[in-house]
Amino acid sequence: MKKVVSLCFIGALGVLLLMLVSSMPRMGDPGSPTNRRVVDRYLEKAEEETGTENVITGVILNYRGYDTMGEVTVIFTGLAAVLAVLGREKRGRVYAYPDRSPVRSSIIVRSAAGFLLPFIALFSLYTVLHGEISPGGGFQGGAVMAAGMFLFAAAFGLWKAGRTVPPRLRFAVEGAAPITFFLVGVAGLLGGGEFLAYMLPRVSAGLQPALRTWLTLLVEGGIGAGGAMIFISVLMALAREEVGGGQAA
Amino acid sequence: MGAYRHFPILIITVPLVTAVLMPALSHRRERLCMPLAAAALSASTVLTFLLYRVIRPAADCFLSYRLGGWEPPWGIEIKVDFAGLFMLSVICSVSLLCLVYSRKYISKEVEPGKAFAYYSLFLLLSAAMLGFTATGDVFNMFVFMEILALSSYALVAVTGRRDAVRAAFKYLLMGAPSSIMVLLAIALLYSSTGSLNMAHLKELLAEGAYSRVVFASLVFMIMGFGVKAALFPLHGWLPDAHSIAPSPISAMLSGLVVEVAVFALLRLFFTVYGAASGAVSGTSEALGVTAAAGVLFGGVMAVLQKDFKMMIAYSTVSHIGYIALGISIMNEQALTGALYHLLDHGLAKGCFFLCAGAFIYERDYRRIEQLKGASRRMPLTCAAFAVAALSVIGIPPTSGFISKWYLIWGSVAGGKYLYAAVYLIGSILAATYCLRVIYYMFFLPPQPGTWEGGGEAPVLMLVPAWVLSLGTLLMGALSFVIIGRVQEAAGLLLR
Amino acid sequence: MSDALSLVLLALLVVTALAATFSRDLLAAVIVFSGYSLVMALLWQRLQAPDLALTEAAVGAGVTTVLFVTAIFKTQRMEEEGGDRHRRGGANEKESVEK
Amino acid sequence: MGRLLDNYHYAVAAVLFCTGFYSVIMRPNIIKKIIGLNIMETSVFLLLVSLGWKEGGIAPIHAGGAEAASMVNPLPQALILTGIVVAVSTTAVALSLVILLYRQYGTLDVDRLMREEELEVPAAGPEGGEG
Repeated sequence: MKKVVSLCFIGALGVLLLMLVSSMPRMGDPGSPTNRRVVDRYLEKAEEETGTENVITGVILNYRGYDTMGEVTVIFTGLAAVLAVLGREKRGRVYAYPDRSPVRSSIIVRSAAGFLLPFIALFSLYTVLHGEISPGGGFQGGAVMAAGMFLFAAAFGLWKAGRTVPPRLRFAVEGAAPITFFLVGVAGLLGGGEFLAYMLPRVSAGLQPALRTWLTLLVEGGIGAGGAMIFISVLMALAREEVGGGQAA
Repeated sequence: MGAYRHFPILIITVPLVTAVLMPALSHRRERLCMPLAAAALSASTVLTFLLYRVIRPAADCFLSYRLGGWEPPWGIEIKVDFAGLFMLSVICSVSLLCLVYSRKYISKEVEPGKAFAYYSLFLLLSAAMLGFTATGDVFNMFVFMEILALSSYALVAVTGRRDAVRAAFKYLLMGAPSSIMVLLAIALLYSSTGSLNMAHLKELLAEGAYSRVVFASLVFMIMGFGVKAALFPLHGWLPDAHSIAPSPISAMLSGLVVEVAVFALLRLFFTVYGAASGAVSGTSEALGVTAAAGVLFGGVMAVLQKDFKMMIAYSTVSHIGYIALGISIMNEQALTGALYHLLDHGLAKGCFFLCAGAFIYERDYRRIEQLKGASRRMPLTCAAFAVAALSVIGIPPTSGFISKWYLIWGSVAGGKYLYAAVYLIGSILAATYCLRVIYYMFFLPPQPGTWEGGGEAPVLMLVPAWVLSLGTLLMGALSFVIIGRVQEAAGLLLR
Repeated sequence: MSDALSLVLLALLVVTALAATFSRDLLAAVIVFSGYSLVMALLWQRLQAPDLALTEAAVGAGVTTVLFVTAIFKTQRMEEEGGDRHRRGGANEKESVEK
Repeated sequence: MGRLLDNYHYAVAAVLFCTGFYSVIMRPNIIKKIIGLNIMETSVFLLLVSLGWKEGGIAPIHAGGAEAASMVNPLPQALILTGIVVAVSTTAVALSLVILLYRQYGTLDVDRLMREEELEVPAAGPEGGEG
């Protein structure tokens, strides 16, 4: 009975949504509201106003920088939530990971991963640093880096991955993104502008564009490093299982 | 305006960043977490109350903060008007009190290695509510809603008890699709207008283009926020999550989180969709009917409960119905009542859960019949509960009376006598479930073997509970100072 | 944008979404979901959103899938039949999944 | 029918939304529900990206003297980047709860989880957890 009701509900929702689709503005129409309003300033002035050739980066970090600050806080919240549910690793305890089986990943996987990893790392770094002029940016690069680390973990084991990126490093870097945002924001505030204005106090107007570029890079780096670390911490928290040694610590 | 200009952003970001510092303290210095969190929230509270010096309920008197200096339709705007400031101050004060209360309670319920995560999430929750209330951009609202949602799911589960984890998962299973519905609503709104800024949207919606899409987006918004606010048919997650969470979190969820979602509905109705009058009048009728059903259903369920916190949780379903019903009536008196009820509900429900937490902390008593004779050993806790109960019922010197007075006045003035009757029946139900507990506490002898030895709850838990319950008295007694301004703010929203 | 490739990608999206929904093998569902994300990334590239394509490929197909697979390793691989067989609780018995 | 055929991207997004919603409310397995959530979320992203697309548009990157007038709308793309982060964070939180639930109940089946609810003694003290 409940099933039938739910199915009817979903069916009705689908029909309504399709009806709605037919009364929405035509897709790809240059005159539709989405392509007509607000957007022209981004397209025409972003390069000059934000100093980024990639307009998306300009929108993410400048026009809607506050959203991005919220975004990095969301992912941090995700980490804090996972840790609140599953707990943080503690010193002096022994943890096991689900891939502890004696069958190791094959030589092909390991050597392929070993071959690919440097390229992935390089690519992610490039994505972070080059986000202003080509597709990419802090978070994109951080995600690529995290995916690379996951590949490492799949090939060489989570235990080893946990050693390669030790907890201490992760604890320090996890909060990097919101903190850099906050610092850059407050710097803009002290510089006489608004929060997130990418300004520093006592910098002459001539240096402003260069300063903006450097501060943007700083934020991108913070997002990239913080994002990658958070993903790794989340994976480790999901994967690990306590096996003993707890009482002594 | 001077330095006041920057207050809104600092109110939001200071707790946000303090929350991020917590994991770095997780090794050895976990004791520092609570004082640090308290300092951050106190700073926000002080800044919020200072804003009353510059923001008044007048059409042109609000703070608009342009992030990064970009003008509104392109950049994000934080906009604090009087109604927003009113909500911000409720959020700040109640969460600060709950944080103080957590100090003792959490050391008992949460294992030490997780306390840092608790305080971090607590701050994120408060900061997200502040950001959510203050923002003037619909997508930014979604981002803060997600911070709010993720932190509240985890806070429900933080004790790691079986039922807590399941309640949190149930909450997530209803909360996450509702977030997606809000996102869908934002996408539809964007498709028909091309903007995300609330004030700009209001102008654009006045043109009346793509009215079907706009109507659909409002419906999805109401469904999405309705789940978050636990409006009647969508309240399924609330009783479990609110009754099983650690008590200070119950107080936060019940006193603030659901309220913030209702406040978002209020914002959307009046600040965003206000101009698209067809959409609003169509949906407000439906909202009114479901809210009225929620008032009665929540009240009846609360009367039937045996578990103390479960009773308070159902009472929340009922009281959220009060506020939503007030919004749906759409006149100045009812809206004044709804705004004032936001304050009253935050204080009274917060106090209820803090008192329930005191019983759990001291005795591990959760059932109502275990509270028989409680006043012999814990008179102060019981008295705080009784004072807050007066406000929940709506007995004169309390703020609950003032808000109900305005709500009923509004429904009579709007010609909706049935809704006035619903409010009265809701009050009678509230009287039934509150007075039963008070009767048990003060006038019945304890069950054998329950209230022997032991004493009052610790001071750090009593003080927040008492501040909240005295707050309801004070806000009722001093309402003549505030209510005029709230009424002006309500009038502004309607314009 | 009515070119054949986009149509094929859109059709693939629906097929993978349905397959992920109806498969009883959770691991298979997750792998199919990873394919769904990849198709989505390709589609976004077609819609001139290279940043999103990059992110979706890394996050949707990479990170999310790994998180799912981890969770499945720690729980169980198959969906349960309706109500006849009751599983034993506990942390340490896991279905051995060779991959 | 209006513009249903013109807007076939939106239509596919609607179908995916319903598929995901079906998975969330009808499939008893909780991992399936989480996959459904992700499908719902990406369907909205697909809708948003398609909204920002323009006939003959190019990616909004100014490299090589590209013309501003022919670029697609960058705003939805910026929003979805945030949306993707939200989706993956929600998934992570949900999966952590799933792992803990499985440890405590030994099942991934929602019906079975809810059945245990009835058997359980209400208001048990702090027990369980992961010790």
